[in-house]
Amino acid sequence: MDLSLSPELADFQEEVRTWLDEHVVGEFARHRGVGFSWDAEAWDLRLAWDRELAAGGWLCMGWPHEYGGRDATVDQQLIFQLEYARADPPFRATTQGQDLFGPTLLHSGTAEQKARFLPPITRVEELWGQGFSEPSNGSDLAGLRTRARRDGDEWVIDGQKVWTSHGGYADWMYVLCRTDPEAPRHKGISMLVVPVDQPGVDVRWIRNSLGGDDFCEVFFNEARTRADLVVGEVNGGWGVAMGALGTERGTTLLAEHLRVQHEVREIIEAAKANGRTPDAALRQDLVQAWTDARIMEWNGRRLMSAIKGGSTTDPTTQASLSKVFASRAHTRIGETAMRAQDAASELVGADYSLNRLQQVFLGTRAESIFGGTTQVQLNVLSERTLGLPREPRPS
Amino acid sequence: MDLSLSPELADFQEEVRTWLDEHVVGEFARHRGVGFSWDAEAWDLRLAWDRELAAGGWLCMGWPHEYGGRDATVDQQLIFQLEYARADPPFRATTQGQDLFGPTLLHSGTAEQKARFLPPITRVEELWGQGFSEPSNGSDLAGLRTRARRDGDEWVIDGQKVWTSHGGYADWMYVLCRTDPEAPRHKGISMLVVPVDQPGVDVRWIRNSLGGDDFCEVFFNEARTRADLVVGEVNGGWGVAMGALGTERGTTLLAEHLRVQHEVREIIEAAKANGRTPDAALRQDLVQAWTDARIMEWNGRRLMSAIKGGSTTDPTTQASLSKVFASRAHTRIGETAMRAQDAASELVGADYSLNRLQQVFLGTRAESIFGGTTQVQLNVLSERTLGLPREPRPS
Amino acid sequence: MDFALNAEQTTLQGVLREFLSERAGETAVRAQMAEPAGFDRQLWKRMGAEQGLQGLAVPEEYGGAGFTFVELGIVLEEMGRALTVSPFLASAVMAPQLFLALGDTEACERWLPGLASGDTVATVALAEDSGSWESGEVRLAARREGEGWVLDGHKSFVVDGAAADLVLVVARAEDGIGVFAVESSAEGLDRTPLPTMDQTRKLARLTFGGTPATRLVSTDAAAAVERMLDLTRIALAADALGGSGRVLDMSVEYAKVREQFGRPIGSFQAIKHMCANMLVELESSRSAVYYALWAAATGHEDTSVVAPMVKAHCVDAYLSAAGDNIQIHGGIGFTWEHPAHLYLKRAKSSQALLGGSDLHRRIVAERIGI
Amino acid sequence: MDFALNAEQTTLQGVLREFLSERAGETAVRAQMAEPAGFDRQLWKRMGAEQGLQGLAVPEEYGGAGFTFVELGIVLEEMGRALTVSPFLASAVMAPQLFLALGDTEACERWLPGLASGDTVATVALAEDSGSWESGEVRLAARREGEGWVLDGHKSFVVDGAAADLVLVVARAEDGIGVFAVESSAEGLDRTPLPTMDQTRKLARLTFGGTPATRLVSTDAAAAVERMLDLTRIALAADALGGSGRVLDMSVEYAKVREQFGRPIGSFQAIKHMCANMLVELESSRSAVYYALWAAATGHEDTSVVAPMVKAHCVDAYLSAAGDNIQIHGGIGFTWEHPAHLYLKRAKSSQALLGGSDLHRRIVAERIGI
Repeated sequence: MDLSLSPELADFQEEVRTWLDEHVVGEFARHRGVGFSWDAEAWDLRLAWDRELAAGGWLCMGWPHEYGGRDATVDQQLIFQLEYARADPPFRATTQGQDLFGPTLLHSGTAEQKARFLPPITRVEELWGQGFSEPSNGSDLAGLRTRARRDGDEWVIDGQKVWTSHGGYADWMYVLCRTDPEAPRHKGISMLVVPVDQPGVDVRWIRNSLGGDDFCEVFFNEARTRADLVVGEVNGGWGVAMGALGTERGTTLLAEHLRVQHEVREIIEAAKANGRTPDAALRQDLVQAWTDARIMEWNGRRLMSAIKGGSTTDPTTQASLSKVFASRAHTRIGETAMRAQDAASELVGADYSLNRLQQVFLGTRAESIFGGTTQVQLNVLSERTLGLPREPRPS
Repeated sequence: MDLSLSPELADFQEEVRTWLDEHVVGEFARHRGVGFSWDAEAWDLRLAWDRELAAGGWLCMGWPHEYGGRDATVDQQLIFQLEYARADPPFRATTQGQDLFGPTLLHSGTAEQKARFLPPITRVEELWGQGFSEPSNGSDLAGLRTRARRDGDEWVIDGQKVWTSHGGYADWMYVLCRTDPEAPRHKGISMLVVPVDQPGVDVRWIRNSLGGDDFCEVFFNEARTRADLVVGEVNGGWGVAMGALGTERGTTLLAEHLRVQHEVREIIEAAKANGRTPDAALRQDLVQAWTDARIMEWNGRRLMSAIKGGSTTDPTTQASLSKVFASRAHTRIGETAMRAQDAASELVGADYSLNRLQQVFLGTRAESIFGGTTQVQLNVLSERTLGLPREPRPS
Repeated sequence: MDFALNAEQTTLQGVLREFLSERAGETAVRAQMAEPAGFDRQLWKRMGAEQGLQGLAVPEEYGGAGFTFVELGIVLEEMGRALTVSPFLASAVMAPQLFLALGDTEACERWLPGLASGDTVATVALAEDSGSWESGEVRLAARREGEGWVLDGHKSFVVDGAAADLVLVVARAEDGIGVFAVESSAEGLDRTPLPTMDQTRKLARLTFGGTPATRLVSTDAAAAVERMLDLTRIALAADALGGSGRVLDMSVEYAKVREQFGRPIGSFQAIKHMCANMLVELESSRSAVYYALWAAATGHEDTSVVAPMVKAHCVDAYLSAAGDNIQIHGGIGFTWEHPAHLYLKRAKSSQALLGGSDLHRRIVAERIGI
Repeated sequence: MDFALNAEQTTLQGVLREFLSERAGETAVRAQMAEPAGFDRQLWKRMGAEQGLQGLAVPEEYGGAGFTFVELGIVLEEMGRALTVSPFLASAVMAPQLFLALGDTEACERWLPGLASGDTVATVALAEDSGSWESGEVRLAARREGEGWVLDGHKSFVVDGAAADLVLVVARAEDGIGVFAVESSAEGLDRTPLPTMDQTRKLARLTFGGTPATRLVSTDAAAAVERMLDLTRIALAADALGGSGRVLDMSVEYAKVREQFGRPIGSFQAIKHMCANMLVELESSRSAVYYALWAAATGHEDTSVVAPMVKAHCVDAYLSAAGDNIQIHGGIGFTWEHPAHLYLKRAKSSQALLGGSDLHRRIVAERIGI
């Protein structure tokens, strides 16, 4: 148990801090903290910010140099996230490629695929969307129905995906398709890389309960992609996808969870502005919010240690329980955020524009659903980590 | 929706109030509110109080005159409970016979059985214990293993029961036994009436976590009872028992739940005595406790209306949800009770004697377990009331 | 002695549920949402003409039907269920109950018949920019001018304040708190609809600049305002009860048909228990609301304790149920097109209206002498 | 940079778990429970002689092993797991940390070696009958008499106060708060063990009548007391972490073997999710406690915020887990013979000790400037 920095890490911290000080300026400084995983607010600015980060070499830090990364250690990534959270720039826009597809490809892709797709991700030149969930299967991913069949040198894809974050901006999608309808549920699935700009792909925005656009549904109607654009083995897509949803999400979770400390500060400011801080009941909740936000940070730092291999907890378990704790705590924080604003919590701007605290109240409802519902996470924790018996299969 | 009293009921209320004023005196007045379902505190005094009530004709009020009741209406029973709660005498000792076995026998017993067993219950001359749960089956009552076989004019019983409230005081037990080991789980069970004072019955007290005696385990080793002491049909005991656990518990629940208002008042007094009422966080919890106690009363009054048939809610559902609400709320109240006492909450008397608020804190842990765990209640509510699908049977 | 609706009340409930589902279904609700002062005037007229709802609890001598607060609560429960966008809370609860509590018979004779028929839409303006609903915090000033009174200042968070024809303004006069009737056409009255997160309940900000007003006669205006607030609290609890009932129904319906892992999600204990817990809370709220309605209807001394108690308890339970409903629906429950979020927002706005639940529990604490 | 125990610390944890399960299992715990001042002197000696636990975090110059608060936390976690009945919290955390915080090197030289070896059992007496642990509330009076000091008044809720050989008494002198060392044999000192609901943590009431005492030198005794309290808060959180871990293990073990309805109860989602939620809270508490231990070990400025924060959070989580454990066990969990209630009571006494969780959150609020 030692959180102190080696001299090398302290230097690195200084480097990050200096860069952020110099670059979180102008419009970027005026949009501190804007955006979150579940919204597309200020998209163009966030995209510009991502390109600024790319120019500084701060995206995909852990990737090999050859693909545009800097072979950063886990500790360096952690420090970057901590400093990033401290500076509170706009929320990154292009996390899909950087945090989800990229690591999957690094792990399971061919050399050609890596060379083709990774550098444009690090340079924010090509954007990605995920095609996993379908209307008929949310938590039960393996029940997917979208099908792909071979036609000469190409795959032909038919079906529908949904809950594709920022799908309307994607150039490419990584799509789980059933490629062997005869195989058992988990065995006939492949992960295909599909270009979006083609007649067979139709992307439509879904308006969320905040009144904003974030998620999309994507219709594949004889959509086509090259035969070699399979990530991993044909019919081996399930394992590839589980990797994508698994241990790689350390920094993504950390970025989201560290952001919450700013929200809590903002809640406290709102309570002060409303003269509500003498209210002892609200004070208790404000402290609970601050406690929750700190625990999110500490859980996240433990996850990074687990990813390094320096912990007895396995990273998958740690990621899962961090997520359950955080989504529950964040929902509580959202309610406290509204109470801190008192009567004014009801007032919105023109065109249903919400302030950040209202966004937290509504947006957190998605966090216990997307990326695996809390119920599914609790099943996994109870069975895999605690070793409790599986539920009996229906007879 | 009309809670006002008819002139007849108002007269009855006056009668009850006068009687209680005249009889809750002396030792009884000095032991207001003593005892609860889960303890045997001040047993002799409570037994004496039960006999006082019997002499006044206030026990088993709803039973027919011929068995010692007064054919009271549901409304009269409700009024009696409300007045009883207001006067806060010691908690009745002999509820097993009055509230559980008696109503079961009234419903399912033979004329001879009723004539033999009901009057001694109303006169507090014979005490009863329940033999339902077993060490291997708690919530899953139908899994019981205690067996009874016919031997001439008698049943011979072997097995073990547990969680028999006040079993050490019982003269008789009503025992669920497997009388047809070949039949399906629910079909080979009979309810036998067994005298306790015989060599084949061994009753041992179980010390509870409050340090007191309440529950017993009962060992049957070739215990014997007469062949005709079966309540309901042979092998029909399951239905008889479900009746006992079902709608008859209206007044029992009500008596327990109304008592809570006194506890909350005591908590508020404790908080005042400790100078803790200016603490806004505790004030919130005190109000929550008061709210919970009032809702327990209102739920209970609705249950009485449901028993009368005057409600669209069926009484079984209402009883079940009243119990779930109350056990959860009462547990919360127990925690508030400790906080209201602050540091002194830790201090107990000689021989581990606990004050009433400490008893509530510890004792409420039993309320979500006994009489059907909260989990089992929620299953029943979700399946029978809401119509959600049953869980798949193990394949 | 019955702790349940009687046959007549159950019939009223059934008729209303049918009326609202036919005349004010989700499409109608959404049509009124976008407009910050919108409400369905057609529906409002039908409520009056076909159902006589606005005058249900107004005494017969003032043109109403003379039913009790219990019947009014039944209407509010059904409107909460249907998320009805209408000035019913303001014009059929707040304003008439304030008239009645003040006891100014002349004013009652003049205005209540219009409110009872639905021809006049009225509201009460109490809170100001601070958001406080305590009459002690009122700053808007009333002063005599000639024979009458004029008002100067502002009001905010006025329920249906932009749509009302008549506003009962709580103002501070030289001799203390008074209630003043201002018609919407009055000089110097400016009304701005406030866009709200819950688009089914409309709020407005009103400014008064030398606005002429009629003072309502009363021996204790502050007490009358508090009585009106208590009844409004119970009304909001009834609205919350209706909403809670609807989200449980939505959850159960969806859990029965939505399949994951080869079985309806409603067969998983996690979902079953979530629904059963919603039922436990719903029915406990129902017990509380029905008791409070009866207490209000009979003028029971308990009313002033029970009113803030049930408001806090039932809106909190509603908020929790509305959140669980989204969780049970999964992704679809997070979309704008699905009604789940509308209930979450209505629950939240009910919690904020008249002050949050902490405040309401503080009021209970004072009233029970803690 | 590692947010996890290192290999040495993990080894210590393993060794301790084995030592305590061999030397201080449930039978040993129960043997000490009935006696209000009871503790296992044999075990205490073994802790010192075999494991050197009492001096683990005492600097080497004062006869200790010079490890950090992290190692101390590991010991506390294991003792919380095992419900160890011993004056460890008082004598190996509170008293030595108060000596160190005061910085009276002469006193450290005189007393710390005895505490480090376990030969002396010490405690800190701060709260009085009011139950407050704020040094501002201290009334016990210290006055000069000749060359020395004498104390008059009382202390209560003194952890292991009846067993201690040395009591560090926080008292009010003419010039403010001071800390005074009193030996158990001192004249005019009277000690009454207080029977407690949690019988694994002993409390006592002490009265002082002209009792001679040695004043410890310090520039700011109140600040030193607060530092000692912060470290004790973290220690209690570590104890709670250990207890939470044990109740989860008990629940999981039982849920795997107990069958109802023809299947292990651990295969029901209600029980599975209850256990998984306990795991989520346990590991989140672990993150918090480990961070706090590290902050305390390194003298991080965060310590004073984190200490009351983790105390409140972790004991609340412990209480909740201990309750769930009883629920999972059903009837057997409600019996005296089963250890489940011992954990519930230890959680409750941890919550009450040093002041409840509301108070601790109030302290956090002040320290983060709310």
